[in-house]
Amino acid sequence: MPISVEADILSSRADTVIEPAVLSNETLTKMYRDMVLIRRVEESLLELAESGKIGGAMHTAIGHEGTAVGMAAALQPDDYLTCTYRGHHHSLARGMDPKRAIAEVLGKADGFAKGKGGSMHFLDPSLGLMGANGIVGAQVPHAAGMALASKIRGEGRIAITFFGDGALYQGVMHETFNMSQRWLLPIIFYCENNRYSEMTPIGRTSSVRDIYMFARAYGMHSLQIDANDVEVVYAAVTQAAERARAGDGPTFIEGITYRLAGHMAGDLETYRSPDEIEAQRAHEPLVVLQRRLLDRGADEKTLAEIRAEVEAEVAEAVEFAQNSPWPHPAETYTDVFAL
Amino acid sequence: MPISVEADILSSRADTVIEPAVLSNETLTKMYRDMVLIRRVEESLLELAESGKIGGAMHTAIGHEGTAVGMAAALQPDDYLTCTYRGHHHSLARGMDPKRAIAEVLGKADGFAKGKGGSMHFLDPSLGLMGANGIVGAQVPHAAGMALASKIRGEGRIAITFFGDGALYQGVMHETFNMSQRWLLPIIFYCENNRYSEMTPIGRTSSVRDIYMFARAYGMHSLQIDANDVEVVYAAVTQAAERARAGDGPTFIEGITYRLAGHMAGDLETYRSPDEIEAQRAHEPLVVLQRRLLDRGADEKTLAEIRAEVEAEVAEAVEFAQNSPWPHPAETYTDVFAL
Amino acid sequence: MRTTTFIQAINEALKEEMRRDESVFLIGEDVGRYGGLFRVTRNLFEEFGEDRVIDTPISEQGFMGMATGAAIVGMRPIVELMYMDFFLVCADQIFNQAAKMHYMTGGLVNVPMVIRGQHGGGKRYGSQHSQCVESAFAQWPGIKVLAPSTPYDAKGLLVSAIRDNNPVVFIEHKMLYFTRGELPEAGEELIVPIGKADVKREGKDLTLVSFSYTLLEALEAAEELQAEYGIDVEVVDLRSIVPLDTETIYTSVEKTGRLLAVHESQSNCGIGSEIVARIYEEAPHLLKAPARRLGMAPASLPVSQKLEEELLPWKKNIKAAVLEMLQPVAA
Amino acid sequence: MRTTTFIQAINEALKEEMRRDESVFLIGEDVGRYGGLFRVTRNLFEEFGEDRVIDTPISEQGFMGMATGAAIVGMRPIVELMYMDFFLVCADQIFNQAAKMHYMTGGLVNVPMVIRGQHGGGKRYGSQHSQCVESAFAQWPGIKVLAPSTPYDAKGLLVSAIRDNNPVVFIEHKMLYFTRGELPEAGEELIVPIGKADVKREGKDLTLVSFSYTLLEALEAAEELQAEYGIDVEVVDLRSIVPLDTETIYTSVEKTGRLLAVHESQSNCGIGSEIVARIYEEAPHLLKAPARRLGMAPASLPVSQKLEEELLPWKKNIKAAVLEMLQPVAA
Ligand SMILES: Cc1ncc(C[n+]2csc(CCOP(=O)(O)OP(=O)(O)O)c2C)c(N)n1
Ligand SMILES: Cc1ncc(C[n+]2csc(CCOP(=O)(O)OP(=O)(O)O)c2C)c(N)n1
Ligand SMILES: [Mg+2]
Ligand SMILES: [Mg+2]
Repeated sequence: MPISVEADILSSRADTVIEPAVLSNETLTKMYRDMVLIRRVEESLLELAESGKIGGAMHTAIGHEGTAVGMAAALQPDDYLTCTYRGHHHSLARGMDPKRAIAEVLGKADGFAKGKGGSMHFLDPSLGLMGANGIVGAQVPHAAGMALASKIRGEGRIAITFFGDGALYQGVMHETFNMSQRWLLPIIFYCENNRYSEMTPIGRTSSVRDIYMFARAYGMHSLQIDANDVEVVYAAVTQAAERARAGDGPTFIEGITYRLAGHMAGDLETYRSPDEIEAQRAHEPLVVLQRRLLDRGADEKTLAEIRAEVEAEVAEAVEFAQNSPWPHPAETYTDVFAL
Repeated sequence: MPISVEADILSSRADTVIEPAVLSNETLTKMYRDMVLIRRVEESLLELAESGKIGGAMHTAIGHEGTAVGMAAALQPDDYLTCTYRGHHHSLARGMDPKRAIAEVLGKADGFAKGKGGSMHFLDPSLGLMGANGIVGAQVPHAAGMALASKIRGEGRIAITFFGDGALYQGVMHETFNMSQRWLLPIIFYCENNRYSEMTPIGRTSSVRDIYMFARAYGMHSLQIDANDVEVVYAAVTQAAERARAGDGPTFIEGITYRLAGHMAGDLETYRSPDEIEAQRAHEPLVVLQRRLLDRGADEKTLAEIRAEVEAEVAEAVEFAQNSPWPHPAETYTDVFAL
Repeated sequence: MRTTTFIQAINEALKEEMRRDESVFLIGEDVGRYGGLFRVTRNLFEEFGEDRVIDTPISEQGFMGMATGAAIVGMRPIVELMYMDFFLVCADQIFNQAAKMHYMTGGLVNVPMVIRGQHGGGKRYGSQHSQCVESAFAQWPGIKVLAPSTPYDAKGLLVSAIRDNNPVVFIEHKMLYFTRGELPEAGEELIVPIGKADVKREGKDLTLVSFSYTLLEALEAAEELQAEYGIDVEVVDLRSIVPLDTETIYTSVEKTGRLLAVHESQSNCGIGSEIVARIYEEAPHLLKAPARRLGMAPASLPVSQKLEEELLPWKKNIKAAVLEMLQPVAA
Repeated sequence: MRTTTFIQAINEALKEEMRRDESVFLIGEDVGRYGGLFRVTRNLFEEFGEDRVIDTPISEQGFMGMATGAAIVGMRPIVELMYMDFFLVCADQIFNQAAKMHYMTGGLVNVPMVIRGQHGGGKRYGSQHSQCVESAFAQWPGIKVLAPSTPYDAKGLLVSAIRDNNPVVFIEHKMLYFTRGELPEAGEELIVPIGKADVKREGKDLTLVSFSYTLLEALEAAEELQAEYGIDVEVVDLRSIVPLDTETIYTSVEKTGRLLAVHESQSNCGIGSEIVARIYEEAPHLLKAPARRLGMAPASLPVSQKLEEELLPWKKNIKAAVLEMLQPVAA
């Protein structure tokens, strides 16, 4: 059964259809927990930002949880990953400790980067998380370089890189697509199409209607999927990863989703109507998965327990992060050069 | 009658076919003269370079004459044009005085830019020649900006920009294609596909087989033509210019040609065989046009007279340029800021 | 006179110049319908329409190049970079193209354009969104560099920048946006000339040269130094980094005998070092003690509030630098 | 010892390090089959194959970013920029990415990579192909900057650069390529440490600090000044611009009392200004006369031979600057 195309802007070209995986209830329940955790961390961060405890630009991935959790399940834990400033979800899905994540956003000493990187620069090399980036598009060639390294060393590892719908028109993307395809690098280009580039709907500045078709210009294998369905994401990334590991080169995945929160903390969202957002809530990833689980016989009580458990875990993480000390001022001057 | 596809890498997709214009013998004879003039200027410059009188990087357009002359005839004299370091031919075709052109390459005071720009930076704003560029791809957004200016001011002028087959993978190209198509700017993107990017055959680094198909990714009208045939170039540019003036937006033209001389003066050309070059001489633009003229009843004597006339004109220009004084040293410090 | 915010002053300059001259247009990300991420261009789209207030995709190289092209044929584009840090993705179009064009063509071509946007630290945006760029721009011939610190100077200099026939980078500091200051009525012409520094506080013990937000920190530091140590600092606001008004600097140093240049861009090869080198080249006899500069220590701004405060060459660090230079006076 | 060209020295360093360490690879335009536009990488493709000597399309941003990514996961890429001027099309990847990565991640990530290529004037390549870049690179924390002037230093420093765990820019001057100098036998390990200057000529009247091709001009100028005016100039070859070996500079100035820094990159906010500012900050007492710098006047190199000669801060201009500083001595 092909997927039911719920996302309202999925094109209906036959060649975009991908069979969703049908995962066990156990796996789906674990995925549900991970997605709820991401959602709760993001919500907590928004609260902290509102109370003035977080400066700078903080972008949450509320609405993108299916992407991160589907991807994490489909890849090996040491596969390389790079992503954007909107990258909390990938890190949490791959196993980053929420304590250290929140501490980092608050600029505290227990942050994974001692408070130097913050919200826009999530990473943990021990989990294959090789860096989030504040510059649109910049992380994309990094992942291609990791894929190149893997190919040169014959490691069998692959790379995945996430970027937004707005990133397509940063020149470096195009340079990287060409080289990656020409050299058949083991890489997955994953576009999280959430319909907005900051305050601009993507159609206003793009001459390409279906983003995934763009990658076809390079002869790249390319899919468009409903990224609100974690089983679809899982299936697509699994297929792409198999191709990459088999030496067949890159895959481009356009995952249609929706950003339910503002572009960043403090965004007043004057550029879209509350109705538009409300309509999207009906098929956002958590709703879709919860419905699926219930349809397949899971009971609401178990899910409620999970939510409560996560609630407590995240509350504890927030507390931990708030109590974490400031980094020592001397840290300001370290790490400029590696030894 | 569709064109006879002489160039050996023209793809045979039906949608690339363009009817060549059939021009009067008078027009063609004038074109022949212009093409011979370009050829002679380039050859003279190569001789001057060999004798050590020209430093830096000097790129000739030997083999590209059909492109320049076909374009010049198809456009209005005030249409904007930008091009690359390989840009002598466009300027001469649009009417630049060979005297001032050669003086510029020699760094002399009578050069059009007082010897400051040299071979890589040919221009003459009074002829719509708005600048050649030493940085691959950089001139392309300039032309789009001129097209934008024309659109904002409602001038009816269009812009054309020339670039090589190697330039496609400079990110700025892609950024410019998208914006130009999205805004339906009156611009012609003209790719002079001479099969080489410096010492690298284009297929070695590109994942796109037919360059013109690439522009289709943006929904752009796009053609592939035999650019060794001046009547084909004329027809294609005419069609593109009509579309641009009618408000239909950009056209991408891939003109297949061949660089008969080295990438630049001093190139030892170890990367290709003399046989390869020899084979291309059979259908280089001057040969094609000469054959056409004779077929259509022109007499060889007239053509020989033209060649002799041009020979004398170029010899005189070389003499003029050599005798031109050096610019005054004080010129070094002027023109940093405009008043 | 009335008081307005820094943002308002810039918005007015844009609006009035666009009314005055049809060749002026705006281009950048979210500058149109949304009115700019920092709301600097608000209401302009409504008044001037989509041909003159152009929303772009995230293609800085492309639209910087298009602005250059439009300028070459006589338009006066104003490009907003959402964060000045992004000049790095379009650096070739700025430095190798727009800035060199007039020279390279022997004067045949002018490039009258303005590149504007906000930069700087203090808001915890981290390494990639807080870089101060004035010293990087100052290295390249052919581009003027402006960095006002008050709404008055902002409006007056932006008008001059728009009317200038060269590429001009106009730098706004994110900490300045909601500061307020006096401004003549809207519509009254206000022009501040490019290349003229302004003495923002008179003093006799030391000449402190600065600009942009750091200048406000310097003024506060000066007040505290006066109150706490009786040190009387003269504060010169450069306003223009290129061209540099050395005359005003030297006139001040003639009086004080001491020179300290302060800025938020990197110390290494920064405009502070340049000012020090310049005075030793042109007027070393004016100095009673070694001239000094205070810029950013070699690190890129971290997100953590504590580390950011430590690194920024602001009030605390400025006071320390002045005290170090005036130990004999202060002691 | 034997003598080789500068090109040969670099080629050997690349070859020997690639043999020693499998993680080293080359990437750039025409570096592979053709052996590099300036033939610096010749024969490496034949020995190491297409996985380790990679020909790219004209996509500097892309391959600079890929090199950064490969370095993050432990490779040691060496990126050739065909002309250093092209760093402008990939500036974000260099300065906002490679250079900041270690700091921004609190040290979790290293970026061991080398960016190398030729730059500079003297061959009439004009404004866009002759820019000296060392001062532009020096402004950004997190990247080391090397610019040797002899085959010996070139080989030894390149080996150090490849083994360094940071991004290092290794600058070759196009006028140096066919110069010759002594070199230990191929295969003999030669390491020149990063961050150590070298006194290339001893003298007592003035310390002239320079590097790269300008250093050779300075040495000639010194000989002529000696012969013509009896002025004895000490010439210090910085070799590393970042980190800067101020100790060697100050030791020399302690002897001579005079300092002149000379380089071909722009004078404004250049490394010369930095050296002047540094000595007034750290060791002003060593100076008997104002320290000076000589860089490129504000213009971009024109093509015309006569104008290029006028602008380059080479022998003629160096001699004039020294004479100006030593008027009392010379008179
Ligand atoms: C080179 C560059 N230009 C502009 C920005 C500012 N900016 C940050 S996010 C963003 C929008 C990106 O939209 P998209 O790629 O769709 O990702 P999303 O934020 O929706 O996840 C912009 C313009 C930037 N960070 N880098
Ligand atoms: C950004 C940039 N990278 C590299 C170069 C060096 N370069 C000059 S010409 C050239 C090859 C261009 O090939 P193509 O676009 O096919 O044009 P052609 O020379 O064949 O006319 C290269 C790599 C450059 N000038 N600018
Ligand atoms: Mg988006
Ligand atoms: Mg070519």
